[in-house]
Amino acid sequence: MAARNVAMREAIRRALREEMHRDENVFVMGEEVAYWQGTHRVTRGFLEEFGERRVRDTPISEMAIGGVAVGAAMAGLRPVAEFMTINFAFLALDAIANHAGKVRYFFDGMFKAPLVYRAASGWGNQATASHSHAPEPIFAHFPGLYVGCPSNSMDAYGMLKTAIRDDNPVLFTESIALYPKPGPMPDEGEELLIPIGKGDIKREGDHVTLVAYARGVDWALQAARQLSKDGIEAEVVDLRWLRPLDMQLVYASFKKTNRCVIVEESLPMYSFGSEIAALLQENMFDYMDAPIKRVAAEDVPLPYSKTIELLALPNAQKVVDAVKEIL
Amino acid sequence: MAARNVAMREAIRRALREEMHRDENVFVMGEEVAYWQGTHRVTRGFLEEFGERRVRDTPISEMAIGGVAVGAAMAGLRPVAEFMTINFAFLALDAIANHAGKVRYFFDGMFKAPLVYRAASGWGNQATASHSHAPEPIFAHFPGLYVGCPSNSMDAYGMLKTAIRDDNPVLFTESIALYPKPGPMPDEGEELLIPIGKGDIKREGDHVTLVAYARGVDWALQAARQLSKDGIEAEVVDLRWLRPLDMQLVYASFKKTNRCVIVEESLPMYSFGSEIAALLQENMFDYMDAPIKRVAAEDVPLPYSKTIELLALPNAQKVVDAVKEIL
Amino acid sequence: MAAPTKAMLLDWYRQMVLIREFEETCHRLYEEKRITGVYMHLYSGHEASGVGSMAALRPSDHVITAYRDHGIALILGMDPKAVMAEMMGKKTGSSGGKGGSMHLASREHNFWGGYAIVGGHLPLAAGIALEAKYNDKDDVTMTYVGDGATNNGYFHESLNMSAIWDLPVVWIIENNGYGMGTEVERASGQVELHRKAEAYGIKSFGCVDAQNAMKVYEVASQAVDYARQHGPAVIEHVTYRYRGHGVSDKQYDARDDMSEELKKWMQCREPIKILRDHILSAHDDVDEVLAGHESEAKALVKGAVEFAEASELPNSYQELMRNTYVPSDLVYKTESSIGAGID
Amino acid sequence: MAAPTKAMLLDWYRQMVLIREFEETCHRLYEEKRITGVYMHLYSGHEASGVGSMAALRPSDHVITAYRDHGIALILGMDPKAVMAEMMGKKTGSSGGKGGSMHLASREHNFWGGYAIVGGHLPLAAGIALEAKYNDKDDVTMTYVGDGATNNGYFHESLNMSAIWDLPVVWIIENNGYGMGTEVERASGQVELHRKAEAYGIKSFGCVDAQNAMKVYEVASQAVDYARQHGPAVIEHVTYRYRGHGVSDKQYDARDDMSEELKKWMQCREPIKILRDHILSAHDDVDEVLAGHESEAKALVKGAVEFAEASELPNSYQELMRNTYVPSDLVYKTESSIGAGID
Ligand SMILES: Cc1ncc(C[n+]2csc(CCOP(=O)(O)OP(=O)(O)O)c2C)c(N)n1
Ligand SMILES: Cc1ncc(C[n+]2csc(CCOP(=O)(O)OP(=O)(O)O)c2C)c(N)n1
Ligand SMILES: [Mg+2]
Ligand SMILES: [Mg+2]
Repeated sequence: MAARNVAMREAIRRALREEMHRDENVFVMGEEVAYWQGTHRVTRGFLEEFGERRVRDTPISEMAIGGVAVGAAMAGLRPVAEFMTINFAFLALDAIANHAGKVRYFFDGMFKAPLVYRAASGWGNQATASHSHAPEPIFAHFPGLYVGCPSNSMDAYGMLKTAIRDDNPVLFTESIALYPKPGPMPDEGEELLIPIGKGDIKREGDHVTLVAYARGVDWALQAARQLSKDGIEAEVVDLRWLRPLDMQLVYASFKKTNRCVIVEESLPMYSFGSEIAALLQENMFDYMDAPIKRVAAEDVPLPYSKTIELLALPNAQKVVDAVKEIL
Repeated sequence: MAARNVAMREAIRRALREEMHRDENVFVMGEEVAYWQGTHRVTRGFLEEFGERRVRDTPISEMAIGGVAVGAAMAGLRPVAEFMTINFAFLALDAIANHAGKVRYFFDGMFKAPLVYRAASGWGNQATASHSHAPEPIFAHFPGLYVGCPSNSMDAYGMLKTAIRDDNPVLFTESIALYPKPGPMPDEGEELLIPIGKGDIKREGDHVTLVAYARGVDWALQAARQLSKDGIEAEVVDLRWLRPLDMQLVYASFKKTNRCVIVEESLPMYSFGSEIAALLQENMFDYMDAPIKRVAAEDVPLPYSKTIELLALPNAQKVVDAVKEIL
Repeated sequence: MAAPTKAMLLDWYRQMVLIREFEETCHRLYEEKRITGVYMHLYSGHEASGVGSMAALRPSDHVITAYRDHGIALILGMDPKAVMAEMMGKKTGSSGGKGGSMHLASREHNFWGGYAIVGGHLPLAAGIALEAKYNDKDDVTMTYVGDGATNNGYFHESLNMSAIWDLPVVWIIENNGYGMGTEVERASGQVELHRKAEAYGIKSFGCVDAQNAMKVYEVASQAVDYARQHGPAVIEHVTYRYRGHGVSDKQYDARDDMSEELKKWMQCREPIKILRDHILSAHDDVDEVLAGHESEAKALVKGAVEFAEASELPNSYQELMRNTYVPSDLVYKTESSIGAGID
Repeated sequence: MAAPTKAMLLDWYRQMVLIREFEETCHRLYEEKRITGVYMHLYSGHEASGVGSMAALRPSDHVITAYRDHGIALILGMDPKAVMAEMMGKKTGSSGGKGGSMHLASREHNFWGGYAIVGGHLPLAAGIALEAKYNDKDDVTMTYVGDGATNNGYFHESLNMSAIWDLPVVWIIENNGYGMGTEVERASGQVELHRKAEAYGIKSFGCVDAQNAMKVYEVASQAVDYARQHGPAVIEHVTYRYRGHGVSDKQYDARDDMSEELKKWMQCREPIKILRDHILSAHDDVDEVLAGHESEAKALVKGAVEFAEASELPNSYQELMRNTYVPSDLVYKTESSIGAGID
């Protein structure tokens, strides 16, 4: 696979485009996805290429976006429904968790809902409290859904393609901060499908395991480079999917390192770090040489002012500090 | 305090009634709270006693119930807004987490939102998948809110009174299964205020700590009685509040027992058990003699059929089994 | 639209007596604790609303509703055995015992289900209609929604979406006067519910006496034609629930004012009697058929109860977990995977 | 309602030029990266909508809006210094730098804030009005809501709630033709937005040319009177946004059709010019006052920028965490408490 500098936003666009060409039933809906070319420019050019039938602007109606996708999917289409940002998906929690994730179960398998919800997630742009969430773990609480959260272009590409092809409903979040990040991609014509629920080792190391997803992976990798200068080699596990969780990968790494720091962009309580730490101590107790640490956002609604917003965010230094506490 | 057999539903009613008598600004709103006398009969008699002004039926409009309470509270009232069941509060996640919990922060303290959301929570009555949640941890993820979940009449009484008097927004969930459960109460005329964020030891023991809340406390206590027959004395910590968490109480108990099982009614992932286990291993590493175990519902939407619904639910036996695994 | 033929009318009668027998039996079984649970909402009193309106559909059209779904299921031709087994949570139930009273459905009959969250099925209806539109089919999605549900955000967003996308949905507001214990007047600023269509620029077919199957059929036929050709339509069905909100609701007979009201509806606007009287006045030689339908209904429901009671309950962990997810080769699982369901 | 006096008209002019100067300055500062962030939505073009309608209020009335809130704040009398400091996230900002452009508010002026979630402030408006009703005050809650927001569930549920509870709210739909990039016609089944009132049985005061402050004032006065005495009212304000959806939106000048449209609005329906022409034609001896307001606006905004830029940024952990919660004696905290905030 040829390395090219493709921004994650472009990688997602390519995955979507290819899947729309592959399968006539795949279509895109959401606020400003068509004429405005997508708030985050992911669907740029789609309206022109695929037309109004398959690239559908919606009103500011998140409950309906969530639920229309379910009905359309049950009836045979494969909607890719975009929430402009995941904050607005709070309004669709019922449609997502209680309908998309349950129509199959209600009727014991009579229907399926092969759909993807895409949503831009994360914070750091002075978007203020109501617009600054990375709540993937909240949605991943609910069985019936899968939740994918890529950390780079290649993964975003391969994961989204799989998500669209799979017959289960998938919530697919895209870190806003990662949209412009360049990364390698398969050549045009080459295809990549990354299985749902498969994590990935982003860096090998023997001294400590850093478990992360999405934007957290960047902080973990930065921290790993910094730690390496002090002779500490961190292994970075990118779980990629919050549901299902590829714990085998984490356990294997932990058996080697016996130490772990979990990195996430989300709020700290009842979150990603909570679950991973709980699983590790439960299943890897005999391998634990130190407490497992968590680096997450501060437990606060996010402010506007850049200075204090930065204080609230996780970063590589916080990861380094956490690692040093347990070495 | 005189012991009397008062059902938790009556205890909650008494707390609400007393607070409404104490403060003219306290009022009740929600679906069927007035003429129908409350779906769970908590507000029985209120319409007659307090009239339509202070006991307000609403349409089936959860977003508005969530948000009207915020505005009314900001303007000086003290709403107690009822969600008929917490499942319907999914529709109000934005109003609850993004508005009630943030209006103070947005404006750096200019406003406050002294309100209580009450919601019946839990499962076990063949209510089926969309009506079978105990998602308190999901709501407690968000800073700006407090979350209280009583396990018995006395606590429900004292906690709700505090929740109403406090100037912060509180989500107060009431386990449906506990509504009829009788328990002691303060005498009429005596008052009890249980501080927000204060847990309680429900049973003392030296061998293992059982951490629970709400309905989980009953399973923990039943398990403790069963274990006691085998000479195993479990300490039962009822956290009572999911935000803030009274971890001092848990740590103190754990220092003594060095073993812990966490019991909850909720789904297992990204949940209560995750957070408590993560905190324990992080802060009590040196005291851990065994992995911390979690007992929660199975990771599945809940079915209608009673037989399999029971398989999905936690129970005392599952707690006993978990304890025996780590002793 | 042609007037309903004799054969149609007789078949409506068959459907209506079957529903009534089924619902009253459910009520009795619940009282006897042979059906358990907390939620079961009966269609007694509503029969003409469903029967008359679905008579305007063709088999390829779609139907979706809320939790008051037994009648809809039976009208569409679902086997009373499978429906009754579902009430009892049996393996042989139409949803394998997973859904119960509120979640009946049948793929074969294009019945997309009963749903329990008020308003939650409305965007699903729009989505189902979107598939038809997307694939250039002219099938209509008939959607039932309660008066109380019209005050929910789902209603607003779904109807608006259907309007701007010209989706072939017939939105039937079943106005039975109450959302649980709340009268329409106390819940909705607009009490003429069909006029809510105005907020979406949707064509309204007004308000129909839905105790009269003939009237229901007439208006529904127009609305279905319209939806097939142009886009969404709204109809308000004025009806009444005979058994209160649900089986665990004891208020309907506890509250005197409601009892009086109920008596009036049963005496003056009983849908089965209205249909029967119409048949008798318009057609000859029907007594035997009518009687036949009545006894057939009894036999069918009796057989359904026997079948259901003789059926097995699901009781394995595998049965509990099954169908949380669609089994898929695209999902990677190991022993240590968490949150992946079981196949 | 009496016609606006000369003094009123001149004061409106003062308000409108101040807003315009403030907004265009914000735009420039953003381009120069002296204001940062992603969200800032300007009121340029909308001035007469806010000025004319709030002129119908008395000080004890309430105001609430969405994120397009700078103009509302200035009309209500908030200090441009504190508002500009908020844009820059400074400690001296009206929300201490926590809220930014989208979250202005002033308790002193009964301005309950700008809110960022579309429709999220609408039930808050109903709640504020409920307090007035509850305590037998006849204060009105003036609520601004965009055309795009009328398609959201919050709109539906909030307006209905205001109707059944007879809440004194004036719902002003500021129809500027777009919700971000979506024209009203592509987002709403009902394009005459005031007619949405029909779905709630709410009195509509129709559609107003909101580039004309005099017309706005006239209708708003009637609606405010009505709301004070009877309950909710709806008005549709037809207006236009000069600076696109928000500062990070470059489409408004990138899209030719929008540019043409914009030019037409600016040439033919410029609210400041319409007011100015009206004043000049109706009153004598005004040139000096008008010129004075213009130069005063410039000076005020310049002073505000200087003040804001000279102010300090919050930068401590304590400042970050403060006001997550109200400090309270009823909350039990120890060193080990988790999720309790800091006081
Ligand atoms: C979102 C939501 N809120 C509340 C409920 C509880 N609930 C179930 S049915 C119902 C009344 C619905 O009334 P209506 O829409 O008129 O339908 P009907 O029962 O009369 O057929 C309520 C409040 C629910 N299931 N979902
Ligand atoms: C619930 C929600 N969905 C989407 C958004 C993103 N968004 C912000 S403003 C806006 C357009 C709103 O348009 P309108 O109501 O007409 O107000 P205007 O900006 O024209 O004043 C959108 C879609 C949001 N903030 N909240
Ligand atoms: Mg009804
Ligand atoms: Mg607009």
